[in-house]
Amino acid sequence: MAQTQKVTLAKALNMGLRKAMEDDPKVVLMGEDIGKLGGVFRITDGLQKDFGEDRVIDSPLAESGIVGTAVGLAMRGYRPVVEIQFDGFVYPAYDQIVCQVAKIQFRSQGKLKMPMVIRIPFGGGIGAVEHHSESPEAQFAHTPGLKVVACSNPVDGYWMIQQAIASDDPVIFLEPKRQYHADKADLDDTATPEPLFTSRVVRAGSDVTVLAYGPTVKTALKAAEAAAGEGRSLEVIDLRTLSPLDMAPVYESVRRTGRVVVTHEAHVNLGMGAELAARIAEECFYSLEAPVLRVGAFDTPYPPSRIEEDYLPDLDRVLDAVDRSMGF
Amino acid sequence: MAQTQKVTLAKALNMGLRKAMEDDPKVVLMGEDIGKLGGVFRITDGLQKDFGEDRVIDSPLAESGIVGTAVGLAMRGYRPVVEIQFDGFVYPAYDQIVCQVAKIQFRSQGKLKMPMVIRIPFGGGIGAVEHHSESPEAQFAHTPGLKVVACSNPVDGYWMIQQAIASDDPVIFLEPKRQYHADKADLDDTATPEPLFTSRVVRAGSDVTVLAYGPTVKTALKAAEAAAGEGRSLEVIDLRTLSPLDMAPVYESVRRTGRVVVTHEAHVNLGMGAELAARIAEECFYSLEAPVLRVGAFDTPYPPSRIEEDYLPDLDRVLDAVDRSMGF
Amino acid sequence: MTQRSSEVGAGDGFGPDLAEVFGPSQQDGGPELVQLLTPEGERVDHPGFRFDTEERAEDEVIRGFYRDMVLTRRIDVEATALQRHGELGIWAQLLGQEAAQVGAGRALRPQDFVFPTYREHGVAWCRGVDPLDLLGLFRGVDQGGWDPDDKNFGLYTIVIGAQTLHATGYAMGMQRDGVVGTGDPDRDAAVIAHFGDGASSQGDVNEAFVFAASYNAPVVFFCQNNQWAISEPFERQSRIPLYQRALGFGFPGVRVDGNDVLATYAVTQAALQRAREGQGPTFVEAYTYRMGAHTTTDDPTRYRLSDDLERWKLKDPIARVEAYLRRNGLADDDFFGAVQAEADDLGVRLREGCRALPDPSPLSIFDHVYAELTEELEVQRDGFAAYLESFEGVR
Amino acid sequence: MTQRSSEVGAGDGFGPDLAEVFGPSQQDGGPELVQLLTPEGERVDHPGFRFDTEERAEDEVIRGFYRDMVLTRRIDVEATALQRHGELGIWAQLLGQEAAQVGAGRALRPQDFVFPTYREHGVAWCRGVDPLDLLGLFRGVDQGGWDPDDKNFGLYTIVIGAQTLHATGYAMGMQRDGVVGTGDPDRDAAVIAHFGDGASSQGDVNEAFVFAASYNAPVVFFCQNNQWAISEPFERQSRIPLYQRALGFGFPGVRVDGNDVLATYAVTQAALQRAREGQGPTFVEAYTYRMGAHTTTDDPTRYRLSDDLERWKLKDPIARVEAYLRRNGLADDDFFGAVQAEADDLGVRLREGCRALPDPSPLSIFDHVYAELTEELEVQRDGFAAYLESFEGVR
Ligand SMILES: Cc1ncc(C[n+]2csc(CCOP(=O)(O)OP(=O)(O)O)c2C)c(N)n1
Ligand SMILES: Cc1ncc(C[n+]2csc(CCOP(=O)(O)OP(=O)(O)O)c2C)c(N)n1
Ligand SMILES: [Mg+2]
Ligand SMILES: [Mg+2]
Repeated sequence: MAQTQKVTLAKALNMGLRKAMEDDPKVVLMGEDIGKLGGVFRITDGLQKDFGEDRVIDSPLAESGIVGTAVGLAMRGYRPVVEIQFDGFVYPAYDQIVCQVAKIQFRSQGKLKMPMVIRIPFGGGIGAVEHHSESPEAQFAHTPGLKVVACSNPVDGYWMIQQAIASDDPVIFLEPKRQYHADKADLDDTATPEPLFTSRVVRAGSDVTVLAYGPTVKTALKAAEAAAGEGRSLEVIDLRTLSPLDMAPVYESVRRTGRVVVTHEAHVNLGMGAELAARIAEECFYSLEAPVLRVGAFDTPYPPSRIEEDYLPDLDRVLDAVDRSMGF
Repeated sequence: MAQTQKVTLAKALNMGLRKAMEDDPKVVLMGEDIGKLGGVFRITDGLQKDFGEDRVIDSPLAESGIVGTAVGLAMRGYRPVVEIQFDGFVYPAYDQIVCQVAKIQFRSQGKLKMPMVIRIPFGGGIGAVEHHSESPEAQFAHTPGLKVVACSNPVDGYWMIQQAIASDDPVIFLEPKRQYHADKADLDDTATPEPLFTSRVVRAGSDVTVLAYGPTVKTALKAAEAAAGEGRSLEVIDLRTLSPLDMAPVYESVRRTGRVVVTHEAHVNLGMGAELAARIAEECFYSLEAPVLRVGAFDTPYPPSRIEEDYLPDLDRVLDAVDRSMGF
Repeated sequence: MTQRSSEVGAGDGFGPDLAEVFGPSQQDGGPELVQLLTPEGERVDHPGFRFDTEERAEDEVIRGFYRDMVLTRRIDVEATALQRHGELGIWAQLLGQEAAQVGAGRALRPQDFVFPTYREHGVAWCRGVDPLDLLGLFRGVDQGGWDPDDKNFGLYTIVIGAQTLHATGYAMGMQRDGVVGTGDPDRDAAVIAHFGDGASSQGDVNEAFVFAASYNAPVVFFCQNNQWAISEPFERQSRIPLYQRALGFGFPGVRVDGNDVLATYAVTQAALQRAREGQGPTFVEAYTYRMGAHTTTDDPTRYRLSDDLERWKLKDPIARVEAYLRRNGLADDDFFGAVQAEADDLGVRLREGCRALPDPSPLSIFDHVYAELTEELEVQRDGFAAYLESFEGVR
Repeated sequence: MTQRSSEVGAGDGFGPDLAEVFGPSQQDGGPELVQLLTPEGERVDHPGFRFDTEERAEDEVIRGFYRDMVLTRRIDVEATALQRHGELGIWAQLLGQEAAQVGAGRALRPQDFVFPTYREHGVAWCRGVDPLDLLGLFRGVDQGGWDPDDKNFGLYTIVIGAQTLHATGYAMGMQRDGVVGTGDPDRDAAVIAHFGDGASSQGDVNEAFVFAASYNAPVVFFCQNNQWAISEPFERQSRIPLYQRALGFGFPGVRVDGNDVLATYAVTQAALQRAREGQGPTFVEAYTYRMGAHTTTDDPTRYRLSDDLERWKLKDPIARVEAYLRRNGLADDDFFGAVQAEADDLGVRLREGCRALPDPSPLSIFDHVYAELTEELEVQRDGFAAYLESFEGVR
């Protein structure tokens, strides 16, 4: 019997983590302030109370230490789920992630598995100070051995976190922090989710394909709505998985529309849009009516929050790119 | 009176560093084993003897510490030149590089400068064990606030290192380690070098443009030589600067050839080739006869050295891509 | 499941019982706590440290401390209120840490250099940084408005611990500049690096200890152990008193009552002097308590008991100086009234000034990414300018 | 320009003179060095540690150590020669560190787990790892051929210090598995993390100390202080003996004569036992010397004096056990001859085996990047396979 309830992304992730912990006693959570406080975003709220301090571990303030000890726990048969408090604080752990977490299966010829999930609240738009609004996904997607996914809505959040934890590969799990408490969605926890590493058309259209993930999915959907008012039909794809990329639905769409706009909050230069543009051009060369256009943050550090909305891609900039694409 | 001598890349860099230290007493070198030993590649050979322990600083074994203290030295008015022993060991310093070095000018609204050079021997082909053959450039080029350059030959090495040190911006300086002792070139140290952040056509051609940097410039030139034998004319561009990119000579070339192959040792996925492909497609959309094709390492961790030559791009794979490009 | 041994170092082959060597960590800071002014406002002696105001009149200096602390607290209170009114995005409160910061800040000489965290409002005050400049960061109009080289006070650093390495490198620069150990009091300089108890766990901080010890750098590591790193109690980071960390790296550490401005001043002064003289780094643990929330977005009732807070209220850093001044007739109602009035004026200035802080222009996004604008960024800026113009009159 | 103070901790307010607390660091390891067998081969007592072989006959055990060390050295000598002949890309020699490694390796129980660096050939030997599997990594045919879970011996780790955190996490896993402090000797387990003196400067290593102390994890930090990190002398990393680092993190540290296999065994055994019993981490500094080059590509004559080397030759770890065994009539020429013969056989096996190690297939590049081959990589692999086929018969 379907159990549907209206939940935020924050709540959905909390429920997903709880379910994963119930299903598998080897799942342990680690991070700063995730215990009594339930994390600064309350994603782990109540979990330490119910699963104890040995499974919901408040760690010393050291990200390399968190990820490095999680590697050891994974080697001992656990499935650690690490919370990085904010995107900008993942870098002290970068070495452990790219040199250890990413490579241990390869190095050991598969004798060791590395079933770790690294949860990172990412992106801007919450009026925060420096280092709290970064979009580091391209750096991880560039690293073989890691998988990288981004959820964009509560329903995906619930399922994807469980699927990521069940995966035997290390997964960088990106959560659009400005969506945590933004919208509620109907969650039916008896439904069958789509596989984790798949992209999905979230709005059908015929003129331009808009690729988005995480926080920009909402922007893209709004842009599609606005464009529809002007008689323009945008197809929106929520990429969901950034490494590996699931290009089949993208190519299928591009072959129909001939035009693509990619939007993300990360810097344009060497962001996901670059890779998507390169692959689409190679695969759909004769279908393209216009080059793949990219709408992202400018290639500057994240600015003071009072002008962050100028810095980040928004509905208008997506529509502007759509116009430019149609102009080719 | 022109003073021409035949030097290796290693020697040229050593001479360039010496010159920079003579020219500016604020230049200090820091790193592991750079003093008495002269660095594991001997790039700093003899410098501690001549400039003393206060200017050629053997550091404790901690990369974050090296870069972090270099930040402090730069704030005090010094111009630190940091040596990272091998590409794979830059990651413990990654946080200091992307969150501090890259952002301090921006954060301080230009009140603080960050004239630091981080030298990284990069790339493979020397039969080394894990972590000694990485190509991390895309991650740095993705980071606003950093500049990234790669030298490919002794003459460039001599000038570029001096120009990088003279730059008021932080520069990631990539040295193709397999070229250190490979070839000698005529160095005229009275010549006037080209500006640092420029790309250069190193072989003119008309059929396909091949973009390369660092270790693959030699590969590209060899491919061009081989192709010429088959009546095909390749234009080879040594990018030299990876951030900012100097696209003018690239666009000029592509408008003539209509075809591009990019080759680098880094993984193809989200490597420099992705960005180049995206920009070229956008700027030269109507000139392109074929999509930009990319020849790089496979999207896997660096393999055991016995098969590294299979893993890395080589002459044949570049020619194969040229063939595919011509096939469009 | 997770075992804890009650004793560290069993007195077996692994050497003396560590608890004996170091003394137990006690709730009130333990017997090793350096104190010169009791919570009740009485002066006490300490065999290692004495309150030395050098040439200046002692009473005057202490009244100055009082004023600094009251004004610092007012900055904090106003900023907290401004955040509640939506004028700041967030604020990191220092309530309860005034003595630690003013004691440390006033021990500095002009030529010394400070590397703060994000909470050093009291030190900033002592360095002459306009509090309005502090608000800019938290309002989101800039990332630190003052000139570090003008105030010898670095920008706030948010990535925990990163600045301890900068401080060490800066101190290495001072060595190279020949301003350490010359014997000239106007020339010899040192660096102070601020950080918290939580930060002590970061690799960077421990690497800073390694480098500072290795090069004998003139840097004082000043840790405000305010007992909390957001929701995590100090015990998560260390099971022994923090100042002892330094001993393992080969330089001295001392725990001072961080709610005692005289003791903090005296200990920091001595540590800075060691550094200036070329005797190398020192670790100062200022034992204090974060009376407020971690920041204005934090809710400490989720993780800590109010008992603790009540106990610490009795150790208020300002109240004890007031008690001392009053009891000894060193300041009268006029003085206290004047400081109060000054605080009120400051409050008004902050409220009005904060609201008047201009938003940066959107195009400033492109400024100072590099020493000079690159061509790439020029194209992006021009494109964005044209884009913005296209909306003029539209929205 | 860079000042150095002769004393650390002046005996002023900054507490007792540290040199007094810790004792001076002396060339021969200082008075704190735990030793049970002198360089001359004489047994000596130590108040804190004794050589305890548990149920096994002592002489037999010591002969075993001798054999282990001789065979380990032979592995090292052969591998060095193989590198010279171009059969290995590089080799990290352990010459001089045999006692430290065999002492530590033999103190382990089967259920304990080892996290090595790249130089732990002697420990690998004790864990039953086939030396040929070690060669694979240095030949470039794999990145570690053994099964860590089979040998309870992790893969070699090249990024300095990274494995100390893995060890701590693994130990935290043991706590959660309930195999610590149960009192059952066949069940209680511990982890040992190897690293060098240079590694002690890395943030990761210090973070490992923080985590291990905080969670009281059953891990022994075993540092071979071989006096060098490539060309940098130990003094660049620390100005006080390294074992004292642990004290600052709240757990015991001890310095043992790393060229004395009996002492190393005894100290490691005691430290492991503490860990298994749930008493938490211990730091063991095995004071030894890297007799060879850092690796076969290094040239130590550029940075160190041969005097030092000559002095350390007198402390050879194998010679002193041989002297002890001979002097006390515990082993005869037959024994020594048999070990020698075994070493020769091993040498032959290694030489032949190394040359026969198969190169990996080019397509193996795509194996085990992920638990299952992704579609993306399948395309790359298939493309590469087709590409390779296109050359068949051509080159
Ligand atoms: C590298 C990093 N990780 C996490 C954070 C998030 N964070 C901000 S303050 C804080 C706690 C700091 O505690 P402490 O060092 O004791 O300083 P306090 O805030 O108590 O002054 C944390 C975890 C951060 N800023 N930087
Ligand atoms: C993070 C990192 N930085 C640098 C290196 C290069 N490197 C390899 S071994 C070594 C010295 C290690 O010294 P120590 O820890 O004393 O161990 P030892 O080699 O003496 O056994 C260095 C700098 C590395 N492997 N990893
Ligand atoms: Mg704190
Ligand atoms: Mg060593």
